[in-house]
Amino acid sequence: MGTIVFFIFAILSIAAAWMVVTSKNIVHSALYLALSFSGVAVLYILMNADFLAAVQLLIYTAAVSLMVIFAVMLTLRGDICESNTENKSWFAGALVSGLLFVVIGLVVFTNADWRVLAAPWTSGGSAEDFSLLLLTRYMIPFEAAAVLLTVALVGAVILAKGVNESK
Amino acid sequence: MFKEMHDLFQWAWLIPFLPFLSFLIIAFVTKRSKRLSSTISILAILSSLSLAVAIGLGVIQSGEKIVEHPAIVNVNWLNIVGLQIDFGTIVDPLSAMMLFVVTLVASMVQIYSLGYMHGDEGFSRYYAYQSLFASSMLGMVLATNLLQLFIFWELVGLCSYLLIGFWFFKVSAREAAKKAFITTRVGDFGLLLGMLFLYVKFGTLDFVALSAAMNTNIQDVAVIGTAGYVTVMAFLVFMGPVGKSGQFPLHVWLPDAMEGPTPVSALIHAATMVVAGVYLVARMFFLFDHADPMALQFIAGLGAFTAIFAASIAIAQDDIKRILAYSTLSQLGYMMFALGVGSLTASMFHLMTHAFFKALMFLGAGSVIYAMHHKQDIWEMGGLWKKMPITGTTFFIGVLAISGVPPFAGFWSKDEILAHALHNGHPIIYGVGLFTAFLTAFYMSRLFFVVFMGPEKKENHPHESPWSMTIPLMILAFFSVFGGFVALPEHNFAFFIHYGTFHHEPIAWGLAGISVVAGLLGIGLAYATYIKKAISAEKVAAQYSGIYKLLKNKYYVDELYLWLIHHIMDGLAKILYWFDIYIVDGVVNGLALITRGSGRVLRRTNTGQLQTYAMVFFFAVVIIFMVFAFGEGQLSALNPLATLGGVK
Amino acid sequence: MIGNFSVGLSTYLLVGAMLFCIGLYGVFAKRNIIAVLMSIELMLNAVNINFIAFNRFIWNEKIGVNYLLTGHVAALFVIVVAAAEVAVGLALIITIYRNRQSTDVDDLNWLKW
Amino acid sequence: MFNITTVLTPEIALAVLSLSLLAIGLLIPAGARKGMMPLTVFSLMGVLGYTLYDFFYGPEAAFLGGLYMHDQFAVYFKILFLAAALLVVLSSGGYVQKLPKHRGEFYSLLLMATLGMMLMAGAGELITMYVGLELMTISFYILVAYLAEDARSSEAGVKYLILGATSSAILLYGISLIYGLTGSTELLEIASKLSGNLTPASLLATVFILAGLGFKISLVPFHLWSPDIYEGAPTPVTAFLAIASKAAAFAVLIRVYLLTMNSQTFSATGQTLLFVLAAITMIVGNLIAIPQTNIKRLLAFSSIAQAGYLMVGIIAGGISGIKGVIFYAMIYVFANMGAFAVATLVAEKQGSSEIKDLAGFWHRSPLATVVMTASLLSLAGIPPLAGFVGKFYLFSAAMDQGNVAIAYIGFVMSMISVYYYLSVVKVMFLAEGDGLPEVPVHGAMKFTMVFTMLITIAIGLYPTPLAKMAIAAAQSLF
Amino acid sequence: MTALPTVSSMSMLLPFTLLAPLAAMLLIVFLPKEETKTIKIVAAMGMLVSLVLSLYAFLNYQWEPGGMQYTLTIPWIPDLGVNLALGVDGLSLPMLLLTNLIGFASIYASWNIDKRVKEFFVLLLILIAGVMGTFIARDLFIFFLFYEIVVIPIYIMVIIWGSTKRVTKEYAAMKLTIYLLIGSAFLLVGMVALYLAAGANGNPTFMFDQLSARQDLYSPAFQKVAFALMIVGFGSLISMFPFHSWSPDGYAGAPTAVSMIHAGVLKKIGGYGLIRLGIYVLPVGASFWAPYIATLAVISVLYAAFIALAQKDLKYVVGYSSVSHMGYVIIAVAALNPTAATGAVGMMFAHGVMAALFFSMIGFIYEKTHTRNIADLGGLAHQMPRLAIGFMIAGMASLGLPGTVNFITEFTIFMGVINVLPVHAILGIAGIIFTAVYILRTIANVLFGPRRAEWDHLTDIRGPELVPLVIFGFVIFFAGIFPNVLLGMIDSGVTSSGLAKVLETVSQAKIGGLF
Repeated sequence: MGTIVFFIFAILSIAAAWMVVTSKNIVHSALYLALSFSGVAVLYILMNADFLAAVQLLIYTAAVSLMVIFAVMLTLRGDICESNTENKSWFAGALVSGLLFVVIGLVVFTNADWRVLAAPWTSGGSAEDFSLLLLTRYMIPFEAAAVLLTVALVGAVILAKGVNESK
Repeated sequence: MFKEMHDLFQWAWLIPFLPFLSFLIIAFVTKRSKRLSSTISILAILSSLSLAVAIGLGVIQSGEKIVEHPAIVNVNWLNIVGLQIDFGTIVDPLSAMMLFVVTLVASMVQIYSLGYMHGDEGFSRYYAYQSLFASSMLGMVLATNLLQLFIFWELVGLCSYLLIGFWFFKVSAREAAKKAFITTRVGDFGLLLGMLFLYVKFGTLDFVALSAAMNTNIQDVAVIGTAGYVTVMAFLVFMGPVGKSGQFPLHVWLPDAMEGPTPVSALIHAATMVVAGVYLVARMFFLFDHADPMALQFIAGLGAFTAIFAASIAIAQDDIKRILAYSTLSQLGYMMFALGVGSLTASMFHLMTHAFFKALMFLGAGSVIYAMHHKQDIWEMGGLWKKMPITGTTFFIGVLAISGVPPFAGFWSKDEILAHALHNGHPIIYGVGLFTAFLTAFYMSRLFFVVFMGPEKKENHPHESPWSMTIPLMILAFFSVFGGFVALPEHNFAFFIHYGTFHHEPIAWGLAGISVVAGLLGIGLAYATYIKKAISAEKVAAQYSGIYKLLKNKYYVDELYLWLIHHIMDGLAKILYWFDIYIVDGVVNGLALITRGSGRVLRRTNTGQLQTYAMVFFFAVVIIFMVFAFGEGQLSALNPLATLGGVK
Repeated sequence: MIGNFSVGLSTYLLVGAMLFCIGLYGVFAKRNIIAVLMSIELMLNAVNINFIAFNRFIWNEKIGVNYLLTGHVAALFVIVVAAAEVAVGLALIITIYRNRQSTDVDDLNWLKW
Repeated sequence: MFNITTVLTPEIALAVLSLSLLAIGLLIPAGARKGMMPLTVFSLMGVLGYTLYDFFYGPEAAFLGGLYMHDQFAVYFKILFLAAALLVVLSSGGYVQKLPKHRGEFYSLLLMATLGMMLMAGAGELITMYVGLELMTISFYILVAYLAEDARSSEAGVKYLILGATSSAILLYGISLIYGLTGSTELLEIASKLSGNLTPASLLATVFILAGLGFKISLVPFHLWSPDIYEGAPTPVTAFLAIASKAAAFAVLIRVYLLTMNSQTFSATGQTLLFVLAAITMIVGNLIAIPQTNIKRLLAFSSIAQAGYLMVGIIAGGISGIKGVIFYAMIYVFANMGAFAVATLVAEKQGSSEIKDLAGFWHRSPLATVVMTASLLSLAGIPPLAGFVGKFYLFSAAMDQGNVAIAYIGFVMSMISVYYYLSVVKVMFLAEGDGLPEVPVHGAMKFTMVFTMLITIAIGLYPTPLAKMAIAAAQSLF
Repeated sequence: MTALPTVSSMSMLLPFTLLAPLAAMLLIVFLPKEETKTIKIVAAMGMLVSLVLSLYAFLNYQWEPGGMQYTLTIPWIPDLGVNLALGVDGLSLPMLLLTNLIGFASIYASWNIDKRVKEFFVLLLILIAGVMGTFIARDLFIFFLFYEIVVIPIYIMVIIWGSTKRVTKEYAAMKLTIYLLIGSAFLLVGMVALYLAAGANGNPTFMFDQLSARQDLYSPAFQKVAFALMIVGFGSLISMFPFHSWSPDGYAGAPTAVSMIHAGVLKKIGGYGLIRLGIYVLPVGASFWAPYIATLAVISVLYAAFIALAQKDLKYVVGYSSVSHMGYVIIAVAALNPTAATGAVGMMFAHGVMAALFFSMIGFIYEKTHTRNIADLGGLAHQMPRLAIGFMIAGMASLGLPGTVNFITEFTIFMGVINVLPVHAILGIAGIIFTAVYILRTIANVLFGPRRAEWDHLTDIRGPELVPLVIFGFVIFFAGIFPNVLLGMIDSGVTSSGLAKVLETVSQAKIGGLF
């Protein structure tokens, strides 16, 4: 059962990702991106990361994709079907990324040194533990992340607002 | 008596010092005042002359003691590890004689110059140079060691350079000065080397010490190496005199040196400086004596060759001063071969007499030139005897002296040289010498007849020179007439100046007769040709035009040298310069170009395309990983690179 | 819970690697900056898969609540950062669009050499 | 036991300061915002003073279970960042004044970036490090593109964002692999777990991390972004980017390298590889700098080369090598800051950063010319300026480890670098700047220039105090 | 160090000597730039103080104990073992004096500068102080520091006040700078290697004498490599073939004062370094490389002399001539014996004085006629007799005329060399002929010959312009006539510094020579 679910969603998210990068239509790409994110969220659930799956859905699938679509709308010119073409050197890009994939794949498969659990743990890892961890052990990055988001907020405003509207 | 004499000799340093002082005073103080400058200079040289005379008399009085033990005063000059040099004065008969000759001629020339150089723009400068020259020359004479001698040797060279180029606005003078310096430099190169080798082997350059060291160590191979070493040093040292005394093949500068003022030619290029080489060989005679006999033979041969070579050129020259210059060369050859045949005495004797009569003739020539308003071609002159009786007479005395007509000075010295040549077993040299004597008489008489006899030229308006010029002529004429008598046994020149053990030799009157005949023949031939016109000089010249041209053009030696300098030396210089700019510097610029060029090429990697950047980035990641994963062995092989140079 | 299945760590990692490389391809090949940005998001997602998979499958000697969820924490921060990046990125894209009237990566070549 | 807040005071102060600057920007009307820069400056001075005190007298501790380090190494780098930030703020007064809008936010973002750097320097754990890095980087994305109306600035921002995000993706991938291999993200634990054999996975992780950090320090071949971004960014931002961001990345690299890479058995190969990379970095950086015509771009390539020099110290390792690196990083701040202050001045007064616009600068602004010359020569390593001593430390450390070749390359390349530095000097001294405006230097800018030059000369003449600090900092790592 | 108490009480002498020009420089910095006269006077005063102090040091130096005197040692960078150690001995004192002589004269040679006067003298004083520092340093680090300090002022001075002839001044300046810096890069590697090797016993040092005392720490292989690096560094500084090509171009491009200082003293740092650092510290390496260096040196001598023959620009003639003359110094260094070493230092002094005089005279010629092309000049002795005298003195010194200091130093060199490297010596001595040729040609073509109307408007050198002529002329002849003042001093340096002992040990195998 889990295997089937895994494969369905794994293939789904990979295929969707593939469509993101191959689609000629930027809007389609954005939608496929949301799809891919959702598929990944399911994989999270498969790996007992329920909370993160929720986060993934909320932030990525919803917020990010939405923002992307907004941006697309704001910047779209000309024919939407040709809005997302490949550049001249796409083949070289394919080669390099393919090469990297081969490398990573080989490493992943040949490596016997992952510290695999004898039996997967099932307890712990609740959102409660998680939040505790964030506020104690990972307090500093957590606070920094807050600042980071502020920065992003301010920055986005500054950049997007630009100069002209201020007058 | 000796003690007092020694006290006198201690003051010998004043002889060069006084003119030097005068040089300094003129150069820094009285330059602007011509009269003051010349007065100071002449006073200085006259004082030196009187001191020299005093010392000369002292030497004669000291007699045997001074011959055996020269009076030497030394002060330390340089004292470092591996090089100890003293400066000092040596008073012995040889130097005393030279002091007298030099100061006398210098005084005469300086007095003479009062008239000759009158009105010249550089009058003070002239006297400054004269003083410096006198000082250097006298310093050289008094030198106690080879380095000191060399230093003054070079300084007289400098003065020669300055005085030849005295009229520096004349291109010919400027070139002649340069030529003189460079040519003598070639000889100095050898002298310097010889000096270094001497010091290396004997640890001293002091004449006395060197001589002693040679006498004791000459057989000791361990100390000085093989006997050939001394010979090599002898040859090297001899190179100096070859340059300085104008021996073939470095004689070329001397005729050109006539571009200087005539009194200068008289002093430097006839009487004193050019004989420095002879003097040096005489001083260093022990070296040549210890060397392989080949060395002395070589000197004799070269001297004889120069004598006849220069004499033959003199026949075909037209310039009054050039004739005298070649004559000087020829006489220097005489002195040199006299040394070569082993007669230090004869050589020095001839040096002295020659100084008198050659200075006389040069000054006479100067007087003529002065009268002729700086014309120098003998064919433009003629019949000057009547207009210039003093000059003519004194000049004639000079001619007779150089031709070896008794009882004039040249007769004694020349005869002694020839006698020694034959006596010491050099018949060929003797023959050459004799023939040269004939040639000398011929061309000197030719000069005299053409200039002073014969018809007057209308365009000339000669007149006798002022007293300042004629008095020195007369004094020198006096010495030219009577200077030879010192060789008479009762004056014992040979006792004072000799090498090795002294044994008195009577004058060989038979041989003397032969040389007198040769001289008279020469005069007679000239008389027949130029006065009686019995032989047409033009016809002879036409008949042997090849030889005439060869002689007239001085055997094309100058041309050869010019060709060598312009084509070989300058050519090489240009090639090397090319090499320097385009190869040596080219490599440097090339490297710079490669550096800049690679910068220019490499900057194209920054295409501005961010996707290219990203691709490069990830490709590099993959490559680095690959290198790590698969190339570990190879990479480690690169490790020696890390310790390149092996400093650590 | 869905638990109890036989899909191994390597499989997850492979999925991650695939997503990563697809995203990378997108970064290399797409002309539209927004698409490039999306591709980057894919890459970050792939990393998150890695983190969570490792968190799920590996063990640490120091078993305890502090060490159980490191991967999750990491993933959470990545998500946060990615979101911030997207926000700034999109704002930037708008700026560049305003300046150049284009979102084509190839046009971003004023600065070079 | 110590109070966590005392240890974190600088960070907290910075966060508070930057947020209050934001708040001030919102609350006070645009016309009345005069005191933002002085406020920033004095606050930074205070923080810097405290940090200096902290360096000498503060406790040394790793807290939160080793997640965050408060050793002298970290504090040393904090001093560096704060000094850099202070100097940038001081020198950017006039420049910011000319910005059409969002002046206060500029300082705020600068401080946030500084905060991120501090986190990086202190991080004893990869997640914290990553967050700090992103905090810094994202602030920089914004700052680089700050001239919203300038297409070049925007272009630089976009380029930086995309390449930076990609590089952090690969860095993250590497971190994830490390996590997978060791089950931890804490450096100390990673070190103990990784000390075994080299496996493909650990290698891959190492290479990925190296690439991610190499991007930040612009190590060749990960350097391609930096000239473009440096050129396009506002000049003060370029300065900060070149100085502090690089130093922060080095701080991380030193920790990571010392604790992970160096402890592995692949150190021989790894060293050779780093060696080659460092050599290439020095060569490429210096060579490409030669034909540059833009001062910022030139300084970008120069700073690439400087990264190569710094790598030499890391390769040499040991206290002496690390000492060399952090010593050099500090003097690099002042030398580069001097140069960038002048570049800022030119950008401010002439709106240009082309070298040819420096023509006749000697007449127009003698002080700036002298400062520029001194700074460039310090970068080139000409005594008696600080750069010479710095290079001496670096290369003597490398040679002590037997890496003589790198010393040859380093010294020769640094002499070649004189070529392009002098080209700038030549333009300033020789060229006639007819028609170009007078460039007076006043106030904070003048202070910055004089101060950086004095420090550069002072350290060059008497490096001992800084060297002692650097040794202490380096020792705290071991 | 056996510095006597009486001597060490004057330990502030050298710092003051060094600081006097710097103080003058600081004063000038605060003078308004219109006050050109004041600036020049201040600069001259500063150098005068320095000159007087160094003269005092020279005369007051105690030959008897010898060794380093007027020493001052302040620990400076403890973690590197660097000491601010100053001091002079018989080797460095003549160079110090030379620096001050030339420095002082160069101020006057630049008296007519009217373009950016203030900057010129500021840079010039820095330059002089830097050069001075190298000679009084007893610590390698300090030595190197001072050496590199001077490179940049020179660059700036050349590009601003230089002249463009065959090559542009920018090119010449850059070439000079980069060439020397790259040479110094190798030197730096060698220096670091030496430092590390000497610090192997855990007690790092840069002091020359201590570096030298730690012979047992340097393996022969190390010595060879390290010395090779010294050759590259110092060899390019002293313009040894084939590293010489910067020098003629550089001198041609540089303003007078820079040419004077560069050819006069800066170049000598190379020779001084080879002796002080090369031979003294790395004798084994030196003896390994000596034959090669000697060969290169002989090539320098002859090659440069020949090239000088083909030159048309006055400064190029002197530029190549200085390459040629430096060849003698290098031969002397390669000969590895005390006599030659004495000669080498003496020659550096002599050549320095000569070259400075030459360049100052050429500077005046160029200043007045605006040309240095030999073919365009001629007969200048008519209009400028005093200048002609200076030119002549320089020329005569250059060709090693006895009576000038150049002769006796050359002679000392030959004396030291001929025993060890006879063939090299003979070839080198042959160089004096060619030197004579090009020097006399130059003199003849520039000074002599017919009067040229176009130079009739020229005025002779006078007033301050005479200072270089007077100073150098005096030194050339005084030291030439009383050489023991100079060479005896150097000799005491060679023996008391331990150099002689070092040389004795390395050269023992070489005694024997040609015959």
